Amino acid sequence: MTDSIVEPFLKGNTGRNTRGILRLSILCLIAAAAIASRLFSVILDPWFNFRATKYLVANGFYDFWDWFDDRTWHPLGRVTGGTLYPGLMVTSGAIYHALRALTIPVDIRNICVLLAPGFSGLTAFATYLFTNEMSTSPSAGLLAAAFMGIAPGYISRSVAGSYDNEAIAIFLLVFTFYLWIKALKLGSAMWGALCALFYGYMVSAWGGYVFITNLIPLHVFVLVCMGRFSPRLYVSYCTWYSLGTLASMQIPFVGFLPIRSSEHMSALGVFGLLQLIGFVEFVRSGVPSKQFTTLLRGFVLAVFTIAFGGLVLLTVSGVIAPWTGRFYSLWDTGYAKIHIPIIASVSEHQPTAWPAFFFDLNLLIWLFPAGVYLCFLKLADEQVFVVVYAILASYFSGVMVRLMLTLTPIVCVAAALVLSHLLDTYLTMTSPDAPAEGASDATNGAAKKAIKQDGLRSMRSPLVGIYTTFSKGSVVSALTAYLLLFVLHCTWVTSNAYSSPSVVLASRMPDGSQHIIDDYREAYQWLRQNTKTDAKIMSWWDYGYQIGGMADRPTLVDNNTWNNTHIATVGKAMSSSEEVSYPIMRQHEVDYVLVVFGGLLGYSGDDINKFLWMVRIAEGIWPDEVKERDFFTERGEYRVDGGATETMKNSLMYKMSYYNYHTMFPAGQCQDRVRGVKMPDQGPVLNTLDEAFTSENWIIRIYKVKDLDNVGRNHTAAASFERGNKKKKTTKRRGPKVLRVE
Amino acid sequence: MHFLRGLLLSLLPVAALAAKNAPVDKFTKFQTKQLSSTPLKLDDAIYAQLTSAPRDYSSVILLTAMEDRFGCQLCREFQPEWDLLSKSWIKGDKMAESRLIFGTLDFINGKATFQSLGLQTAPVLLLFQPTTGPHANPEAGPSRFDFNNGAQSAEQVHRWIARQLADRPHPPVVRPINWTRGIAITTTILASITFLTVAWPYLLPILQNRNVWAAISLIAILLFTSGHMFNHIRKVPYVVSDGKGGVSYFAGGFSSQYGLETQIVAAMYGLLSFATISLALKVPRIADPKTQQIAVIVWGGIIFVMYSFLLSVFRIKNGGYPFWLPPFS
Amino acid sequence: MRWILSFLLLAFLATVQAVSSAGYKLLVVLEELADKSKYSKYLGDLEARGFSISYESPKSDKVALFTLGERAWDHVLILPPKAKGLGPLLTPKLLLDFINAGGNILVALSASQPTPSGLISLLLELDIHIPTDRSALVIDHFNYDTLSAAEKHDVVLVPRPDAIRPDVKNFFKGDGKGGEAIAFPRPVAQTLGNASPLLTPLIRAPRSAYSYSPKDDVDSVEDPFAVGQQLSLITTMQARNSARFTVVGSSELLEDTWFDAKVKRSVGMNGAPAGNEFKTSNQAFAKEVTGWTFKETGVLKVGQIEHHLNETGSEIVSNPKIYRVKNNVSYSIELSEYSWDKWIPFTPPTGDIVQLEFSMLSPFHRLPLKVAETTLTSTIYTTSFKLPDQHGIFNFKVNYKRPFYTNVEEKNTVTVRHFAHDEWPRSWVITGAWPWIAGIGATVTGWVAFVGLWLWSKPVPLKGAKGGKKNL
Amino acid sequence: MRFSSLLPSALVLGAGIAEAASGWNFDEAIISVSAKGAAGAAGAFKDKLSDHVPLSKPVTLGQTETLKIILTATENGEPKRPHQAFLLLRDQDTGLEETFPLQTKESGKGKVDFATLKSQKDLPIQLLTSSQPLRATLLLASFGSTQAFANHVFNLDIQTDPNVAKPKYEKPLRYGQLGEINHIFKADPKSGPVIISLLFTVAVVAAVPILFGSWVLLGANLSHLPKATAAAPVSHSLFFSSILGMEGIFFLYYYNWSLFEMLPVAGVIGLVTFLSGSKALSEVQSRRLAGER
Repeated sequence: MTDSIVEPFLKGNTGRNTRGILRLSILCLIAAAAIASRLFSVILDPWFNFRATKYLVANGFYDFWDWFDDRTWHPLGRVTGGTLYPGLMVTSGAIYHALRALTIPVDIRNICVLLAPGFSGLTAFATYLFTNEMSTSPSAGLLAAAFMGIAPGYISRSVAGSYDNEAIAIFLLVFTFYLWIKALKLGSAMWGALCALFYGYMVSAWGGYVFITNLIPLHVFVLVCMGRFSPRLYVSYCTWYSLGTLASMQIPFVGFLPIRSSEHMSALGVFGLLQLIGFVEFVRSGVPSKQFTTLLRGFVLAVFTIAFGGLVLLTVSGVIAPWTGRFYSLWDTGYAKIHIPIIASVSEHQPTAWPAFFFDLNLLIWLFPAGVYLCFLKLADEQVFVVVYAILASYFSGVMVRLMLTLTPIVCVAAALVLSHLLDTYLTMTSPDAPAEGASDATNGAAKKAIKQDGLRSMRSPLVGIYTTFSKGSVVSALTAYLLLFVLHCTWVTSNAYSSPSVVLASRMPDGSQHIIDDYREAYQWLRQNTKTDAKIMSWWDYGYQIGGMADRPTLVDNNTWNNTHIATVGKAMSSSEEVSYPIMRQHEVDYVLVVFGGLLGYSGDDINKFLWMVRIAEGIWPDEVKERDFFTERGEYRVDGGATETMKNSLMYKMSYYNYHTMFPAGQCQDRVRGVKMPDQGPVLNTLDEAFTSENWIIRIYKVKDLDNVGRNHTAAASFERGNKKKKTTKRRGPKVLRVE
Repeated sequence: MHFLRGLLLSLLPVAALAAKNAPVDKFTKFQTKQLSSTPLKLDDAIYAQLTSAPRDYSSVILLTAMEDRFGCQLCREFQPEWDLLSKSWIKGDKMAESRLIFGTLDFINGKATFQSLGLQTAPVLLLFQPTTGPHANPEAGPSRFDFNNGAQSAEQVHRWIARQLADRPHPPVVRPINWTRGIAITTTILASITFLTVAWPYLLPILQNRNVWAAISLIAILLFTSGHMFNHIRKVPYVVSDGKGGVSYFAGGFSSQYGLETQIVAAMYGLLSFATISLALKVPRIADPKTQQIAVIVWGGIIFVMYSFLLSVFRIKNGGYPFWLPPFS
Repeated sequence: MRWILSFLLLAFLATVQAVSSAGYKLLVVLEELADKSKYSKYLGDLEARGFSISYESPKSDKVALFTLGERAWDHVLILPPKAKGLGPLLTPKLLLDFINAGGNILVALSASQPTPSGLISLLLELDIHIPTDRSALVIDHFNYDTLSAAEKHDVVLVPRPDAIRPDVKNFFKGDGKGGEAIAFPRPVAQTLGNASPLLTPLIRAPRSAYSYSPKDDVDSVEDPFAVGQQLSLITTMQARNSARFTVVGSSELLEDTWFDAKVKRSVGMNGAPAGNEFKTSNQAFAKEVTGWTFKETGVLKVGQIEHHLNETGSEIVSNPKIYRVKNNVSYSIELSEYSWDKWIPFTPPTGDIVQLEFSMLSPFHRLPLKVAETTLTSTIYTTSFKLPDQHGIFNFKVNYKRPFYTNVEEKNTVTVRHFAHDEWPRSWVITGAWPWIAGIGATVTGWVAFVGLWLWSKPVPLKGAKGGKKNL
Repeated sequence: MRFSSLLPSALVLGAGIAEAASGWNFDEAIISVSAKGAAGAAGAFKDKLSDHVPLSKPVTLGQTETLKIILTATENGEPKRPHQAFLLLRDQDTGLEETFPLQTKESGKGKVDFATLKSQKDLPIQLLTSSQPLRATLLLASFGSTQAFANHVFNLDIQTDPNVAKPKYEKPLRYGQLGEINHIFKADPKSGPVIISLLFTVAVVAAVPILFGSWVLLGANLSHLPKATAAAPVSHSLFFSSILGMEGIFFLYYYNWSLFEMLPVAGVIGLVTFLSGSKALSEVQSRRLAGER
């Protein structure tokens, strides 16, 4: 009976509709799951984007465009409108106004919080479309969408409240690629234009657009090398490049980079190459003659080499900007550490160890190569794309942790391909019946000949199918088990690793209960309530956005590290002695200094551990005044205890971190739990700063910068008088004496 | 600065001497000398004369010990850079607007100076600012360039000197074009081109062979995804011996690894994906049901075991990771 | 800004009774009230000028400088006590706190009564040094009073002081006729460190004077504490918060006996013959010194500060928060000076000017402020200039610090933003852009024409490239 | 104030002579300059001080030399020991003055020698850096009514050794007027000569007729216009006009429209273009399929 009921739904037209509906509902479920799995905890971060969005919503688009932010990078200020990727803010602003237009009263904050999960649903959908372009099997797309929806590698940057460019960028990345494949397949200018449009959107949203800018030309180049030039290729690429470049140049921050900087030169070069080849093809179509074509080849080669040489010449002569450091450091991996410490100092710019890969994409990581291999079966243009993408992305993600983000989509796609292929093979009711020997031989032989030589080795023999139900059952059940395990893994990772915002630390008590350490917000609240609204806060740049956002106070430097010198100035102030740093702080009108100190709690991400970066960055600007060498002992150790170097002990950062720290311990037991060393019983002495606030677990320490002494003494003298020891009568002054002059 | 005092004391008589019997400008004398040969070879006397006040010029002096018996590796490494620097500076500053004298004092000729400066190590690079004239800053003693992180390139030293001698011309360091290298490169390029043209018909099938490309790309992917770049950048050790004689294959800690470890992981990945490929592609093409059955079981088993082993390895790296598969738990 | 308010308040008080701009509560610390009579004229003058004086002995507990953490007195006058200490309520720390809280102190030293150690360490903190031997005193064999000190030469006659620098206002030259002298009976020498700009010697000893201690240098002075003009007889210190602190070398200077004593100058150093008898101008001088110390003179007040955009065709908005790069702006500040009992327009002494700095990290502009208009009680200084071509957070800063004048340090922060996207010259104005604009025009026309052809062109029989090139 | 007593002390001579007999005075004063170590060796300077005329040429004091004065002070003629016996050195540029008390020794027979040993290192820095010779005044005075003696006796010329670094002395901070600063503006960007841009403009504009000409040469024409309009009048006219309109919108956007004025209009026009265009182009295609192109 059941058959008779189900029957009509699975046949003919209705059947297609049913499948369509099923697919749609599955997709919706996947999107829902993707969104739901990102709602573990909600804390808005980074705050700057939220601030910018609020400004956009409050003052409108054009004011945002020309926004000059005088609450950061004091006293330089920041031309924010021209130095950020507006895509994120504009998107949420648009959504906000749309909802308002639909008379749905909504707070911009909620939009910002929920933007990333929402877009993750879209990403799943885009992945579905992309994968469908790759394989004929309908299940591949759904699987890929499911993977993309819950893969921790992507969740890490798109949990609710993580309001960063990546939140929308990944969707745009995948969707642009989908459109590119579409355009390439159809050779249609319209799809190419759409691709360019979304490429423009991507450019407006994330600096990672350079990945697309280089991947697509690379793909085209590989295709050309494989001798796959075709009008489709020509049309789609030229449309994409011309329109896309124009679109990208509309973003003030990008401006003329697409024609001036080396990152974009590959795209330009391939564009020129295509023109050449197009021309050659056209001529050949006109005049078919063997010699002529060879001649043309030579001509093409010549022109190509000349153009390339010209490009190089321009680069050397500086008309075309050389690689920007960030990009260059991807190739020469040692480069950043020497030349641009700022970039090297960022934690997410570190290389990736293998556990990170496994952590972020559990079993996908080993399904991934299989999927890529599968692409070699029928090496059509789009499969070539997958291969190129896979290799490039795995390289990048190996070099930089944050680029794991660009790897995740292709991994999901590849894994889905192979998995769907497996399921299609093992999940069919029909089994082939055991063949008779001779026949099989004959067929095999015939098949062997039929298959041409350059096919994959695994494809030599003809497809037969799976005979026994047992093997089907075993394989399928095993796969299901793995998939379930994968789901468990994703949930666990998401709930444990990626849902703990940076400002709130969770620690386990001895009894296993979770203990929330909320020092950051405590300190920012203190700043908000106890300092005047224009009090300038000096801290290392990692905390700039948070101070600007949560405490709403002007900062000297922040996470947008556009001005190396200014950061180096802060680094110098932190790493020099009080006598040097006090004038710097006065000059920059600093009112409070904020340091992060993990010594009491064993919180390893504190400023003393980051200190060497400050020193290096400062040394890059003032090699004579700050020397990294001086912070290492004779035996080359970086010590903070009694054996620390004098420079270290006199540096402002050291003093601020350990000021009064010894008072927390009984004599002789003062120790630093991060560095795991015993501290001297006599703490450092601060003359130019007053301790203003220290958070519950001593993670945040805030100091107030003293004013000049009212009666004109230097701070050392004033402080010692405050401590109650009288000044010595100046007996016989030594050296040549000095007369008082007016 | 004690060595400065020593210097001054050791110089006073010479200074007086120089002051008396040097009506002709010291600088022009040295300048003409160094135009012919730079850097100047110094001995105690010339050194003293060169560095005696009043100076209306600045001088950079390398105190070195080139003889083998001193075994000063650094000196020998730095010497060519030093010569290059001084030559290109002098060549670039014919008019001597920077008024800079380059000198080299070898320990053989300059024992007294070394003692008076109380120098134990070589090389030492001293820069003497002028005591008179437009750029005079008398109270600053000779500033000293530290070699504490290895031999320096001519450019680095040039940068240092340029910092010291502000608002004076700094002729850049020009390295002579390395002809031999260029020739070598061109020859290799030509050779490779000819080789290609000759071997093209044989290479072409290899280039067009999918299996080769597939293999290459898979290897690349496995390398990268098993954290090879991390090893490359962080220069991690290949294996580390645990306390008791043996070697520990897996580094404890989430963000640290050994060379061998990554290779093991890569092998596991490779095996897993190979098994998957076989399941997906090979097995359905096996005509004989029995062999197919066995193949399915074998490959499926391999995947299962390998995966569980992978999980267990991961549990080593990341304590508190709850999931595992039998048999490795 | 808050102290301006308080000034306004005090100005109001001033209208009630002619008194110092910094309040009228004066504490006089002296050992026993009997001594009061010695200073009756001096104190009388003070009372006449509207100070409400309360006399306390350092021992008494009513001498406390702070009550409930608030400053209890506006001014303190410390006359030399007989005891060696000033007691627990006048420790150097408290006195310093009093100065930091804005109170003014006048200390009178005396060679006959040893200076208490508390005071000495306070002076040391301020980098003022006095002889280690408490009984040391200044004598001068060339400028002594032949009537009272014919033998001991320990009454030094000093003319009215000149300005310490030509560009510094001199509040102590009396009517300026000259020819008067101030008698310093047995003064205690002070020397000043060279570093602090807050210290100023109000009056210095003559070239030939020197400080000797009667105990040690009996027959000949070997190593005097200080000599000549390096030793100052009256020293002033004006703190950064404009609190004033004055050390008068000789307390007897303030006594009635010396207010109307007759003196006769000895033969001067340059052989100037001994003058004839005349009256000391101690009383007038004491008034000037005390008046300055207690902020009756040399007090500056900032009235209204105003800056606005100075472009043609822009409506004037006062004190905007933000300007644009290269805007023309004008700035004006209103200054008044307090002189004894009223606010008068402030004009800097000849050779001195008020300057405006426009600074970020370092001054980009430092411009002289010119007098725009003068009201009854104030002068309005103004200037207008073009903002630098550097965006950032800038300060209009008037930092007028001069000896004997209270500090004026006014900082008004404004933001200077970059050019907005629509504030640049339009492209057709830029001649270099014409070819590109023309290029756009050409492309557009070409495109339109091409569309027309594409739609409506009839193919011509010859084998044209066009058909081949554009098949859909 | 510094100069106040500079000028009168020129009169000292007269006064000095006047008071020479009575009051404080000195006789047989010997001033000598000798290098350290080689005392009284060659180059040592020796002279006799007069009580009313200063030495004609300044006494020079070298880096390592010491100055020595020996004299006998007299009160009203007979030797006596005064209470104040100072040597004043005045920097004539700044009027700064430093005083050196003379050490007095009691020697036998009631006569008193004064001696002072002075080398450059007891001089304050400000005096060392003086440009003119220092003006030395001798003071002899004591209690009582006896007339004191003060007279300009010689000038002291300080010679610093070029080999040894001059002592550095930076003026301490004193409040006062500061130098004026005027910001120097960056030069505005300039476009090249007008002629060249005009030239290129003309060249670019000239490209259009050339293009048209070449088209015409290749046989471009509009002779299908009637046919097309007959086939699909509305779509053709709409399509073409909408394209024109789009260009017009672009121009307005370039001229003075804002993005939000431009977008909706462009959207509408774009829609029209799309719809009519699909019609019109399919008509064109039909013609081509009909072999008419």
